Amino acid sequence: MSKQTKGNKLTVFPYGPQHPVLPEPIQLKFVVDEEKIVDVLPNIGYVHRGIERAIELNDYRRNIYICERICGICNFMHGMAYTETIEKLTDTVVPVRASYLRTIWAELARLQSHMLWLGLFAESIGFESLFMQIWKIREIVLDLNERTGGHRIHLSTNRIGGVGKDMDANLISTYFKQLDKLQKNYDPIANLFHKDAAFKEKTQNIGILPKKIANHLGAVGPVIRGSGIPQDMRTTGYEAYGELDFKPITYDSEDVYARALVRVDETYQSMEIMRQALKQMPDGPILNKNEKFPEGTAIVRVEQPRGECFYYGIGNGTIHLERCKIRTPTMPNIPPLLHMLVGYEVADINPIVHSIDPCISCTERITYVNKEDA
Amino acid sequence: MALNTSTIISIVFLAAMPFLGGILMGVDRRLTARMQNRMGPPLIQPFYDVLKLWAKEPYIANNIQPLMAFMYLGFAMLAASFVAFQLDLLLMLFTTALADICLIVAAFSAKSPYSYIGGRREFLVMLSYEPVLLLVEIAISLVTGTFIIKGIRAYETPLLLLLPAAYVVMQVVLVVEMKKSPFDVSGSAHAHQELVRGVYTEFSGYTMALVEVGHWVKVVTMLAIVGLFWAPNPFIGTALALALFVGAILIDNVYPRLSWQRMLKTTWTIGFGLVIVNLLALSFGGVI
Amino acid sequence: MGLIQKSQLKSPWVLHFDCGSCNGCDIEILAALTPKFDLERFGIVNIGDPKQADVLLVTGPANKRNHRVLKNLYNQMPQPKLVIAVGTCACTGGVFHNCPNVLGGVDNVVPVDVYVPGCAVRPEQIIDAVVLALNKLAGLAQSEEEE
Amino acid sequence: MAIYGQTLVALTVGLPVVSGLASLVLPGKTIRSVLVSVTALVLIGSSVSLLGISEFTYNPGHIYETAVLVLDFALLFYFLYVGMKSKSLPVIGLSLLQLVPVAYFEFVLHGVKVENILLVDRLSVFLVLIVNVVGSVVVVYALSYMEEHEHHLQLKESRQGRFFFFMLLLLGAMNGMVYSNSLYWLYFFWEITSLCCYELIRHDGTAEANTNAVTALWMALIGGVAFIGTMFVGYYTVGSIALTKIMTAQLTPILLVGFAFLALAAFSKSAQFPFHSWLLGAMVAPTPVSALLHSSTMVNAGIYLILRIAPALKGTYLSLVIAAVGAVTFTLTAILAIRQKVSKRVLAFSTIGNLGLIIMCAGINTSLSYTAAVILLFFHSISKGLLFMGAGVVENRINSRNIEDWEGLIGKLPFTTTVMLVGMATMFLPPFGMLLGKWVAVDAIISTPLAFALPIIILICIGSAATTFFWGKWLGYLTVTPMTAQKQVKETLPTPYRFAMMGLLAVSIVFSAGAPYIINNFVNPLIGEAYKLSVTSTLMEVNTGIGSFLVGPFWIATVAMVLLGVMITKKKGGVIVPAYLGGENVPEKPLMFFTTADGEAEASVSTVMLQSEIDEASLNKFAVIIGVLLIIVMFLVEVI
Amino acid sequence: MPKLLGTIIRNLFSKPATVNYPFEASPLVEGTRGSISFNMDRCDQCQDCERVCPSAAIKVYPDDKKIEWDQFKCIYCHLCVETCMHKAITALDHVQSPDYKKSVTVFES
Ligand code: SF4
Ligand code: SF4
Ligand code: SF4
Ligand code: SF4
Ligand code: SF4
Ligand code: SF4
Ligand code: SF4
Ligand code: SF4
Repeated sequence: MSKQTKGNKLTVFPYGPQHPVLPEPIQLKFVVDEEKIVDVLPNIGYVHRGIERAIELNDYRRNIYICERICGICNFMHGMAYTETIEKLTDTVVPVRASYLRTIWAELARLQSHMLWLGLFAESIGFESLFMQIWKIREIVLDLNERTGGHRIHLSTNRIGGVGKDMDANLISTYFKQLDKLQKNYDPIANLFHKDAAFKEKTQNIGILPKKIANHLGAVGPVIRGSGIPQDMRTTGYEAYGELDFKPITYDSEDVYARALVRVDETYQSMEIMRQALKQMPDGPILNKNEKFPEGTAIVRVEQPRGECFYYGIGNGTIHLERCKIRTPTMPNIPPLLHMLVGYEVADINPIVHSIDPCISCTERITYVNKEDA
Repeated sequence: MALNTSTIISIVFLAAMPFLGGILMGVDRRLTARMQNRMGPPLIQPFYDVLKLWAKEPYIANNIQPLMAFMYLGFAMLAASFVAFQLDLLLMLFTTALADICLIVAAFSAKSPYSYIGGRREFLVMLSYEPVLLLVEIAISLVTGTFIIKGIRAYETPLLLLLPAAYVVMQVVLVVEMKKSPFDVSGSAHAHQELVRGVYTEFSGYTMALVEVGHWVKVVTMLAIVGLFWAPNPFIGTALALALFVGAILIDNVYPRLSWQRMLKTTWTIGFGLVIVNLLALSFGGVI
Repeated sequence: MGLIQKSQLKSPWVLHFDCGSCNGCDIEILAALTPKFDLERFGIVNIGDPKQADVLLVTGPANKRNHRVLKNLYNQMPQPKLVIAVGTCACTGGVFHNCPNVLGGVDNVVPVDVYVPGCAVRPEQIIDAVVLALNKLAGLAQSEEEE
Repeated sequence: MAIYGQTLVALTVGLPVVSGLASLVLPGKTIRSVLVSVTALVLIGSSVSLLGISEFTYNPGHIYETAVLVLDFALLFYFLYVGMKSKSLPVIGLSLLQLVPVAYFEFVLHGVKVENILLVDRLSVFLVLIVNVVGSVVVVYALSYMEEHEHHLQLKESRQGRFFFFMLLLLGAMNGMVYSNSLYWLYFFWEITSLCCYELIRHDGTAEANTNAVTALWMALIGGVAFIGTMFVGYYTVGSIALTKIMTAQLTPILLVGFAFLALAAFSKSAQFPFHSWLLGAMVAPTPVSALLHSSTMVNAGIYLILRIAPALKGTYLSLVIAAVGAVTFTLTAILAIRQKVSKRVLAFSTIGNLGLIIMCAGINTSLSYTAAVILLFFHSISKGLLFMGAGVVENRINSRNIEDWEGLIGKLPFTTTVMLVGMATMFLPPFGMLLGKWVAVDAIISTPLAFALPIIILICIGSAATTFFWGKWLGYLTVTPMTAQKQVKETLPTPYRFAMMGLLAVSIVFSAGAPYIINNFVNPLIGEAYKLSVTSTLMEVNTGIGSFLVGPFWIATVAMVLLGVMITKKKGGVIVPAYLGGENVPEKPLMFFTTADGEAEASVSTVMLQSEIDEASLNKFAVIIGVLLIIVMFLVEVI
Repeated sequence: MPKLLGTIIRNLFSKPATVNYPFEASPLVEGTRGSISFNMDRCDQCQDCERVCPSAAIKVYPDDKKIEWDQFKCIYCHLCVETCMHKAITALDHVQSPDYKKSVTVFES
């Protein structure tokens, strides 16, 4: 009988690549004992398109658009990081007003992204009405997006050397108005995240990522800030951030709840930064055209909603970049994710996986060699 | 069996139960949508869904599954008929369990991890609401002295006045039975689940249609039992049932999905706690 | 039109698969379900399970890795089924046309019934697309009846 | 008439003993098979014939009395010897605790003289029927089983002679026990069942078997000691050790203590808390032994005793405590059964739990509850016999007792699995007999005063939900088969297996469907002897006055539904598609999915056991403590 | 008390936020990047637009004075609109509607 009572039989199942809760294609292979997670194995590569290669093939000026489409959520920041890289490679100085505009729109993107996340997170924990509520409010942000760049998702306002669109006084006042409206609608939701008992029960004390491990595994963005480490690239003061007043938001409880609260508070922070920047923004030109071809190497690090994004470009004086390496934030958050999952219940998979805000479209870093290619 | 008026009424009621269920589900979706500030689908949407599913290309997981799906509906109807013909309440509960088991066997038999875990959770759902419902039914019959619905209905005082706590407990049971947040652990109707569709994952086409209708019938049966809380006047009884129905939708919309452990704890503590207190009070009051 | 056909038109449950998109179109699909656009008006439920879905919404270009997933999902959907390619890159590959791992539009893998251009598409376009797809379904049903 | 009855009695007690001895002596498989089969047939025949007989009492010849006396002492000395050999203090102590008082009682007090040594009434005939019908089927089944069993063990020399001797002896002793009116005879047969049980548990001779057998023995001996206690009480208060006398006597606290002793004996036999461990340990024996112990013999001895004395205890606190022990046992075992991995342990916990339920019903001690107890006993015996036989076949086929290995058994052993599935369904689902019994039990509980009923109601609510849980998840697990590819598997089974399982299955279904008939013709007459009848049953319906169970319509509806379901699903048909695996299914391999680096992994499912939620060790401890406490209360209650 | 209760109840009794598209028109925001159209009278076939187009959706045939625009490839970035020195490309504010078939719009003078 001793033989028969040793280990339990385990359940093995794939979570994704198609899964209604995680609309993005990633597969996590779970091994669970009854409902307790014993092991997770990630399987990525479903989104791999070969963008870095395409960037090398294209005219460097055209690449803004493909970089924006690395991901539709932080599209603006990708465009911005790419143009910053090229600006460094071509020694272009960006006009101050353009810097401010970029800062404002980057924060708008963060706002959009965090609200999107809050909604998806609500949905993932089975809180459909909260999802609906948040996404209803989020339409305000999308509306601002559309007024600014002509599109709900892809702003496409970045140009090498500045921005392609300006904001007139009318638009600026619309911003203030809409931000106030947004905040008014958003307050009860933030209150819910901070206070609702059922929400807390669902998210507290799961997916613990101790500070040390977060650091060790190289977590970024709200994940590491949820573990109490104030790491935020915006403090390096790129674009107009150096002139604005803000502090990285951290929570110390190291769990899913902390990560959620970081994002809740960051939405307020974004609104605040936007208001500041809108007020301080000087007049002036918005574009500084420079037809030089990129040369040398450049590194750019920006803080995206999901954390640090890293661009590394090498120019060789032609219209084509020699190399463009992009490290996007979800990738470094995958190892911490695996750490967070083990030991919790199947029911906790959703909140934990969503707590890193997985955005797989930018994660596809690992070189995947397809059999048909080889 | 003589075909007298009451038998005819019973048969008509039984036949109407799936339709009532469908309409209620439509109301549910509509109300949910309105609570979420949306317009929502037409009221008869559930019927569209089921008819569509029925006509889809039949995909099955194995040969047991369709039969079990049919038996789920069948036993749900049988349980409903106990209510329609005003028979034994206790037996109705056991028959419901039988229906549930059929559903779970169908889910298990597919050997799909998602439907399996869903089935496992469905068991836990049964484990959490069955004893509570049993206790409520026992409380009812302790008061009325019978398990037979006809007898219960003949009882003069409205049960709500004697067993208010049991009525509240029925709210919890109904939330569980309707697979609503916070207790939609085994597979929920529309919201997203970590288990995809949970216990429903491997159903498709007509098997899903059968299961769907079975679920409607079960919900109506449960509501009919709630209706017993004001038996002397069926209109008030219906209103009571509908109140819990709306309550369940409201609860669905203000809670996230909680764990099954939490579900078990909640239903048992609230269920047992309230009913026991209620019974003790009645016993001191000399009613039973 | 029979009752069943009417039901088929009134209850398209969708399965959404992200085939390597940039998320732009995916979030618009989700946005289409939310209060402002409310796809559920048409009986649409994002069901997430191919075995119960009627409409497959694909975003993003097919690539060498995920085409088999797409194919599988399509095969797991029972007839009658429709495929809607959502977004420029699902139609043709769009901005990713010269990415080395991209196969182009999803019509290289599964038959597509409706193409929706846009990058990202707007929720209104998704609604239009569903209406178009349903018209096609109604047409199919009609022609079957005539036979 | 009386002679005819006496012959039948002699036949049911004597024949098993004789043919058991024959099987011990005569070699050869064929002879043994013939012998056993014939005995089985005769036993079934004579027990059925007994049905027609009205109540009678009589004394067998003096020579039998002497024989019983001699054999009893031989038995006690043997137990003493066993105790010494296995160095088991409890066994030694308990044997001595019997030897000395029995000797005193016999030789000093001369207390064993009783007018009517044997009593054949409705209850004993009912028990005899169960013992012989189910028992005989199990013994026939054992013919095939032991062949395979010894084949697995690769024994050089068959030990089957010994095995069948004790099996048959057990049947004979059970029969003798239920006829006995003299407490001394009852005690004697009781001890023989203990002996058989001990010998059968250690049949395979492994170390584990030996220790478990000794445990079983000392627990059984507690029952023996308790009997002696009752004999003394009977002798000093009523002046007789005839059950009929004791039961009709005026209840005094001292007499109640005597009954408490009997209840204690019954608990030990029926493995109620805190004595449940012996029955769990008995699992090491070959499966037919378990089938026999759990279904018709051994544990039923305890139930019989409780049922026998219950009418005398109506309205006493002792009765309530008995009910409490049963209820607690029922609930806790149902919870414990959820987390068991070993198939036979699940069955064992279920047995203990159901016995608890029966004892609880007997303890509640109203007409209704007594009816429930009898119904439960009847159907439990049949179903449990069936389940153990099925479990045995499965065990021999897949070489494992772990229910994790039972996954999708229906694809591998279609016949046996179907039998098991139906067998499981008969344990807890309507419209089968066990559920009918449970249903009557619930009706019975609510018709008792609330102050007492409330705790029991709660225990029952939880217990029955847990029961549904552990049966259901096991039942479901057997059907976990993705495809019907293995459908062509044909199962070849030896005839005794087939015969035994099909036979009991048929009996179970027919009797469930004919439950009203059973109640009218067997149960109600039996109840009528001690209680006012409360269950009325017509052809189709069982009515308790509180509820009504429409057996007939339910069955008709169920059968109609199955037929309709088969028809509709046949007509609809369907394409079998692989399970949903996130879209990464490997073509042609139904359960495989692509994972990291295009490797293939297999999706699998575990069993449902709530192992992390249910803490067996502490629950067990709790069970023992509460069991001991309740027994202490049981003895204290009389004083109050 | 669950924190969303107030909002939910308020929602229940207020008008849905839904725009009943397509039965009602969806309010258009000014400056939306919609479809584009080529004015061949202005175009001088310089092929600038073809060169800048990030998704190679434009093909200019200078010899035939013809432009093919693949609306199923276009990502509606309006870079071509910005680039064309002859202002030959007009940005329209309506978005392209879905279709059963992929097609290419041909502009000829
Ligand atoms: S890894 Fe990302 S950036 Fe690189 S090619 Fe793939 S999708 Fe593009
Ligand atoms: S498939 Fe290979 S070679 Fe092609 S882009 Fe991807 S990594 Fe590079
Ligand atoms: S993390 Fe990556 S994929 Fe996600 S939004 Fe940011 S850039 Fe896009
Ligand atoms: S020279 Fe450079 S820019 Fe010009 S066509 Fe060749 S690769 Fe392109
Ligand atoms: S069409 Fe555009 S927005 Fe949509 S997924 Fe493709 S790149 Fe993203
Ligand atoms: S850029 Fe303008 S002028 Fe030149 S080809 Fe294009 S449309 Fe014609
Ligand atoms: S207008 Fe200038 S840039 Fe354009 S084709 Fe003529 S010369 Fe070249
Ligand atoms: S809008 Fe952009 S993608 Fe479309 S044709 Fe013009 S440049 Fe090309």
